[in-house]
Amino acid sequence: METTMIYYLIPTLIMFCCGVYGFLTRKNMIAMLISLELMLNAVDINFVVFNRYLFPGQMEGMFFTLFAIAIAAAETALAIAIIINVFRAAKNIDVTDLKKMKF
Amino acid sequence: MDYSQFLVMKQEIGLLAVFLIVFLYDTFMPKRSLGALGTVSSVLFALFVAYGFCPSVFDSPVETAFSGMYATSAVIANIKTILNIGALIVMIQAMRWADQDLVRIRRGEFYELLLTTLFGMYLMISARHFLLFIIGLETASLPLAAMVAFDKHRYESREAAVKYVLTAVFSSAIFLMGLSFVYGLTGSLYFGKIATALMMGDGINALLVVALAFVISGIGFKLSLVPFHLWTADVYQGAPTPVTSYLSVISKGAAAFAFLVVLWQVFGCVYTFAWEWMLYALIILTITIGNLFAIRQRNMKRFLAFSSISQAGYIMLGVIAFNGMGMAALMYYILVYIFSNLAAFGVIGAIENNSGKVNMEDYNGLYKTNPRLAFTMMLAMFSLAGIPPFAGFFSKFFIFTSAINQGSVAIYVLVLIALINTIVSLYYYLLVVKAMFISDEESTVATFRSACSERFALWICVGGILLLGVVSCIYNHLLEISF
Amino acid sequence: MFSNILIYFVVIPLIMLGGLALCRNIKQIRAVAVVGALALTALSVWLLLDYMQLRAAGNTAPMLYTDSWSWFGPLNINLAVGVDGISVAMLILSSIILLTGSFASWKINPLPKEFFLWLVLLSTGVFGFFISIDLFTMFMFYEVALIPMYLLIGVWGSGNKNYSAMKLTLMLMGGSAFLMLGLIGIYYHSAPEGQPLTWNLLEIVNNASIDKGWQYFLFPMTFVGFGVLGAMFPFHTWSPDGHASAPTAVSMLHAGVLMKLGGYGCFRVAIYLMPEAAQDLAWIFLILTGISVVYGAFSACVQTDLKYINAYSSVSHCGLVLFAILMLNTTAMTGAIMQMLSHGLMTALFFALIGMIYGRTHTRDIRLMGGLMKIMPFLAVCYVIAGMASLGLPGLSGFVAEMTIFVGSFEHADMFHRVFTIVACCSIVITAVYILRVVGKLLFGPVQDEHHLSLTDAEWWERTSTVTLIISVAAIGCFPNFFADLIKFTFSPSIFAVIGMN
Amino acid sequence: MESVGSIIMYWIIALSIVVFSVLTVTTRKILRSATYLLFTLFATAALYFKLDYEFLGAVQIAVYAGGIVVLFVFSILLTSHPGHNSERLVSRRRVLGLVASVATLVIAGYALVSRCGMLCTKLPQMSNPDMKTIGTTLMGSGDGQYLLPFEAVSVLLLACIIGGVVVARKR
Amino acid sequence: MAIPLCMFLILGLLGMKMSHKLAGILGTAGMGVTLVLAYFTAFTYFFSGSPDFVSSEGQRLQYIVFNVDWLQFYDNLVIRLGFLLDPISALLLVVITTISFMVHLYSNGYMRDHHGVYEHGFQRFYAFLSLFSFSMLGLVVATNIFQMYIFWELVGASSYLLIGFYYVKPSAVSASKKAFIVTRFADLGFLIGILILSFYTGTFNFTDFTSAPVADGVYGVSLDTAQGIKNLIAGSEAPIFMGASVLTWALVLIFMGGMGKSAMLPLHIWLPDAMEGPTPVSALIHAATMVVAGVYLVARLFPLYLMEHSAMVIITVVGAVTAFYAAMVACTQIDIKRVLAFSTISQIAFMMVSLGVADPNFHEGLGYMASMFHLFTHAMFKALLFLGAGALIHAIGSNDYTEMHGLRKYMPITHVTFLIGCLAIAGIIPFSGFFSKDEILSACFGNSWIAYLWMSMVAALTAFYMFRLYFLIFWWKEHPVRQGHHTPHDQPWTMTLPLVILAAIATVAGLIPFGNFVSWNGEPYDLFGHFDWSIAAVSLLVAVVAILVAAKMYMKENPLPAKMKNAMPTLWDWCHHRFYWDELYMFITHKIIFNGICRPIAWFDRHIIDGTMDGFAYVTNKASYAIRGLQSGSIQMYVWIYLIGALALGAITAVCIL
Repeated sequence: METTMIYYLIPTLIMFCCGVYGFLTRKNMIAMLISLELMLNAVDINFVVFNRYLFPGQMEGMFFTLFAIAIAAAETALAIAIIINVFRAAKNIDVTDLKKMKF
Repeated sequence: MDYSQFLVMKQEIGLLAVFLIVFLYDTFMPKRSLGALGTVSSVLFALFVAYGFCPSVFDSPVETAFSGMYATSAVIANIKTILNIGALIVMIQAMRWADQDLVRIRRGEFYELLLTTLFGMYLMISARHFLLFIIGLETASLPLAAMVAFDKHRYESREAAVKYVLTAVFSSAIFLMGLSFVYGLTGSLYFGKIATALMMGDGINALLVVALAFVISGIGFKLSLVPFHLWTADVYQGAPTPVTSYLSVISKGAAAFAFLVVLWQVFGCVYTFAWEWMLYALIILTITIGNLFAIRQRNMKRFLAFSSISQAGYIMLGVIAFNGMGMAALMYYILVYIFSNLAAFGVIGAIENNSGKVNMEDYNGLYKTNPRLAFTMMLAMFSLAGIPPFAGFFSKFFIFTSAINQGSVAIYVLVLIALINTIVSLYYYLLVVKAMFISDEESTVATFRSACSERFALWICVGGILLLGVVSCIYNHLLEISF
Repeated sequence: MFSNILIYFVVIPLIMLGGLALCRNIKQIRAVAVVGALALTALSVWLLLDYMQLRAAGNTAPMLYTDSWSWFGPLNINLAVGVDGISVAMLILSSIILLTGSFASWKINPLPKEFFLWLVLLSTGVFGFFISIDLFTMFMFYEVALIPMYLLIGVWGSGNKNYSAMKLTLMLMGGSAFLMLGLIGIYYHSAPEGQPLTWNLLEIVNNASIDKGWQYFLFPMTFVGFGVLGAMFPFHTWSPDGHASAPTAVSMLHAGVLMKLGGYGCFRVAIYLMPEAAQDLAWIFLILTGISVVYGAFSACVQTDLKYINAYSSVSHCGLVLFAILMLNTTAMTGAIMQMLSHGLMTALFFALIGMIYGRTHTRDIRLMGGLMKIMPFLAVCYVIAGMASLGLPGLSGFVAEMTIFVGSFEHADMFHRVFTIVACCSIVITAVYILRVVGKLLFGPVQDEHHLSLTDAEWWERTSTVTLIISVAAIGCFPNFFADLIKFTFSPSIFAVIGMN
Repeated sequence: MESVGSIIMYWIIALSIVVFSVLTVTTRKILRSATYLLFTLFATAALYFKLDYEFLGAVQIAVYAGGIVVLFVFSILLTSHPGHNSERLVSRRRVLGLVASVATLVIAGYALVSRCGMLCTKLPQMSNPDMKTIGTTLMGSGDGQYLLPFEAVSVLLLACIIGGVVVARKR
Repeated sequence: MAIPLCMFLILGLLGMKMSHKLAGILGTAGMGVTLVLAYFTAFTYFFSGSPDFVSSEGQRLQYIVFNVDWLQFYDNLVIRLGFLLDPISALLLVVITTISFMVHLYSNGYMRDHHGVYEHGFQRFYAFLSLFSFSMLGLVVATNIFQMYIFWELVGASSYLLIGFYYVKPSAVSASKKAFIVTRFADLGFLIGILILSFYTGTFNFTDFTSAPVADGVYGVSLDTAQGIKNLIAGSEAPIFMGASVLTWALVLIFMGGMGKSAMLPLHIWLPDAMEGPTPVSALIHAATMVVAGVYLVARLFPLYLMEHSAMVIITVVGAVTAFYAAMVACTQIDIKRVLAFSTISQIAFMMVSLGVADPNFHEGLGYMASMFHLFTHAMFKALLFLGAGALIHAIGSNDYTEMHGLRKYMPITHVTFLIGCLAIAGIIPFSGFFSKDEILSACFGNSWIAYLWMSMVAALTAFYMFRLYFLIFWWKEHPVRQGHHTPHDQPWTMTLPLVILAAIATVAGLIPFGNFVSWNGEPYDLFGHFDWSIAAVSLLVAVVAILVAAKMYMKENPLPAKMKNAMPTLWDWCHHRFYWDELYMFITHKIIFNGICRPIAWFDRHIIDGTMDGFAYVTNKASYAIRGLQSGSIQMYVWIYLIGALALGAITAVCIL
């Protein structure tokens, strides 16, 4: 058996979809963030896989992933800060409570 | 290593310099001198804006740096200057708000974050490489989440921040997914190389279309195109008014231009195959749904949020035009939109700061108590609705003209739909005018004198609304430098 | 730029705006308004005389006093001005109505300053529209003229003013949405391939490069766009409500001048630029306008509000204008323009009188009034004269215009045109019915309301206003050939040669 | 033809990625969810190693697993009360989530599959990028070098720090 | 002619400031001057023998005094205002100015109460009278049909103003309205007729119209100025519309205008109501001048009508039916002015019939001449009757003859003049009516015996109802002097003088050799040479019998009339209610036009058209409300929509493109 590219892409895609699913279904905001991490991670893998399989002569995908990891870290940090801010006021981080503004 | 390449990035460096000075001033100056922080940063920034009119920047030649990762030209320099002007007005308008007791402690950060997000927008505009573009995009949006959360004592601010940050991160995930497909298809992240690869490649395919849809959705999120707009209203309503105005004009303007650059430079060769039709759908949806929602709004900020959504649809007409006129019209539209919308937000902010009222009912009879504010608001509304002789008319007319220049029958239909939508938009803009001028009820907002800074900012806006259209050289200049 | 006389039609209102902004009390405001309006009237009369002189001297250019200053150069947008007989006539009409309107709103309350500001802004748009020959500036002025209506009706109106003002504004703006598309479309087909595009009417006519397919698309756009303002069926419903709610001077200006913008535009843009489509598609619009002529008249018969009656009568009369324009021949078109003049003046007179009566009795319901002839003879006599003008009494303007239209329309020998002409003719009977109904109920008969007995007759400013209008109406009615010649030149040789008709 | 070891290695990685991802989003305990995320990230790092990107794998472990997950755990501990950490999912929401994710899977999957020629690429030969190359690429200003993003991302991080501080601090 | 206009303007504008007396004198004096001028003009025209007026063969020509362009439609289609002199216009000039002057004079007395106090609006009254005279003169001297139309309208309007003179009285207001609208409706036909005619001929000028058929030579007369109009009108390529030639349509439509003005059935209903106006007005407008405009119109275009036999038949039939109808109705009315009004209708119908039966081959167009002659005599005696009636009304204060009776002793002058009027209209030799009516009957006889019998019957009826009226007013029983009511007496000289003058004219006018002046083609016509004594004798006999019957019934108070009434209740009822024409019209206007058309249209406009426009707004609002669920406030829904949106965007585009 040859592990062609598709073998890597399918699990990645599943991972991405799991992230989507989690993001859409979890009530806990941190859980939603965790799901987001899954999605970002899946994207990273995609880049790496494409780079490795299709364009082995360069490192754009790899470096993109590198920076994406940094960006993901920054995003997470900021999001957690905001969530904690909410938690302080409401003692609760249930996302379903945050729907006062609508229509 | 050739670090002299950084010198090409005059504006970015200037902006960072301002940022650093403000940062250092905020951090190290004694507490009692911090009262002048707003003034200091505004003055500094004003100087920086003025720098944008230096010939070397204003007529900046086409230059690239870092092997084409970064580009600048007269157009880019000018759009940055346009954004600067808007940011300056926002800064001036924000002074009063930033001096409030509950915000004062964080006002330094407000200015710092504002400047860094502006830096992010610069990167978005100048980037010719998707990595840089992503970094710019994130720099432009993540700190904004913190700014949205600035009014910690207000529940709405918190809710808005959560909504903003979560959707922003989600959208960037989608965007990145799209990018990864693009990378897989073309093997590069340089705009130029992608374009070449697409041209060389076997044309259009499903993967490219899906990738394109993801990319458009990512930037469409910033532009709040329907259906990627749902965060907009809640965030605008919840955020502090200066942040809302910043979000609605500067952030949107930058995103619009970046969108144009990405679509034209990267995906230009698949215009008719792919994104033309996507944009048709998006524009119609954006304008229509934005308008439909705006009709019912009672909260002024939320109302302007939906209005700005539909305005984004009009801005997109410049993108779909896919010609130099479109670019000029888009820039001009952004410029006019900055002045009009900031005038509206300036009035809202002034009233909110004074009486805490943001609902349309509170504007009833405003003309009797605060005629000047009401008048300014009316000008803003007329300009947004595209009524001559105010600037909004010209910008709308030009953007329609540029779109029709594209020439297909479909574009006529699109423009007709957009035009019919202007009637709906006129309706709700007139609702505000009606509340202020016609409504017989006693005003709940007492007569007051707004702060110097607010008045100054409003005067600038009014001047812009009145003059930008009639003084033709501005548009002519923009058209000249557009390609 | 300031050597051209036409530019002063815009400059004077702008100066008035500035002056009004500085005014401190009602007297100054009146002074500024009246002096400005007088200046405009004088200017337009002078223009008329000069124009006649130039024509008499054998100047046969389609437009006189043409001038063009580059504005948005890269888009070929210029500030181009020029007039022909029609525009001159319209300018005179506008200035007279502005003048009389100023008099009629002598005692406007509240916020007189704002009222006059908006009024003058409106007239700026009107004057600008009539002097422009550049489609862009034309359209700009057109919209400038529309939007002050909203506030004028909304703030100073009466009755269901919010609704009416909104409806009026939205419907008119709806029309201008179509119009804008049409104009931009014309622009992109204004010159043959390879030559620079232009917004200039005259150049577009000379280029004649809009091909037929595009004309079929653009003609309805522009015609409907302007037609909405011309109260074309079925887009007329803003008119009754709008007029009923508007304050006196606004009704006057709106019915007297603004609705003329529609007819003028229909001719100047839709037909002038796209004659072939006009010829082929005229039948559609003939049906619509023919309907509006009769339909408006019938509707007017059963209204009880004075302003509604007049509004529907305006629908009918303005329908006749468009109807005649669509007949596409010299006589009918001349008649159309004369009808515009005539309708403008007499409708303004009507609305002025209604405003004055309403100001006294505080009702516009004809069932609640009666015998006003005894109470306020001056106003009543003026009303009768206006009514007579409206129902086409010879010697007053209505007759001349209608007859010219009918004779012109009858030139078409086919069944379709004939039938519609006769249908339109029927409107003169119906007009008589509703006018006499009003006159009978309102002015004659016994006094209905005892309180009315204590009311006074017209004040001097009201007399000035009405007498000016009556004199103008009678002038057209008695010396029609003067006006017909003024107008006819536009239609006679050049246009029809260019657009290949007759 | 790859070695059997490498294939087995692949299957272990792939299965753990899939399984742990699913577990991450389906488990009802939030702390467990974080733990499964950690495993997923480890598996990802392993995948990087397998694809010869050792540096990237190391960064993945250090930053993601070491930094972010710890951040998650802290914040979970900060925000959740004992015994209150399980949540019941509403079925409607679950359906919506499933629809969205399956739709994503189908559409993105179809898009990928439509390029099957590309997908069946075999693993080409590549020399591991050494640290020097990575260093120059990161700090160079030439084609395919990343000095500018590197500088830019520093601004981003600074801004995020400022933002985070502003939001998170008590006053 | 300009004088009345000036008077109108002066009186209208300055009247308020002027004393009543001055206004009256000014108006009368102005009219007097006009009268003199008109007489001079007519005299010159008829007797000077200048070649402008009379051709070498003694034929009277049409002479255009002046003609200015008023409004130009096309190069050759021009409305001109001018002054056309020919026999009939000269005749009408005389008639109008005479009557008008009499009425002006008379009104000086009439428009005051018994104490000499002027009525409210006295100046206005004179202003309107002057306006009317001006318009009427303009009408008769019109050089082209459009000028005629213009003044036609003006006449209508001034008639409207005069009928509605007592504007406080609702009945007067509605009568004036009715008059205007009915005639307006007729004018619509007139206008369309003009349009048709002018379109096919390319001209408005009467001279062009009238010379064309003559040029044809059919009737043995030819003019040099043969024009191509003929071909356009009735040439072989003459267009046909709905089975009739265009010319027929045009002429019938124009005749419709005449029907309206001359109150022919079925457009007659306004005339009886028009009696709401002051009596001098009725005399001037609704008896002598305006109502004959229709006859005048037909006479003007007579050569054209000659060419269309069917149009002539229509005229005859309409005239005959109207004459009979009006005579029947007149027998049963109790309001003296209404009786006179119906008698007017009947007499005008006589003229119409006369025109309709005129045939150049019989007595060289006797009917035409007879019609004009009758027009002239009728104007005189009918004005006399009206003015007399006015004097009675002024004296009694009521229109109703049941309040009069037996006045012969109190008002001798009025009595005698009224009697002369009655004799004239009844056609008793030697009063003027005898001659003119006899001519008409002769003409009818020449056409067909049915017409002759029919018209003779009408003539008998005429005599009957006139004398019924006369006896009821002046005889029947003694005048009941009621309490607080002063004795009726003759009126001041301003009122009696016109009566006397008119009576004199009515007596002798029949002896004028009328044919010398007026004939259809301008050639002198020997009236007495064609006088048919047998017919005259028959008609005289008929009239005398009718008078005797009337005398029998009404001379003394007796139950005969009541018996008659009871004998034929239905007929009487129908006659009394004017055959329910008014009710029919009320039904049509109110039920059908107002309730059946106007209201539905107004409703349609408000609810359907406007409703559609409002509906757009409503739908927009509803849509806005309906989609608000999108903005549910939940982040996850937002994101879900976002994702689905992005996917759909990609998927749909992919599906569409690939």
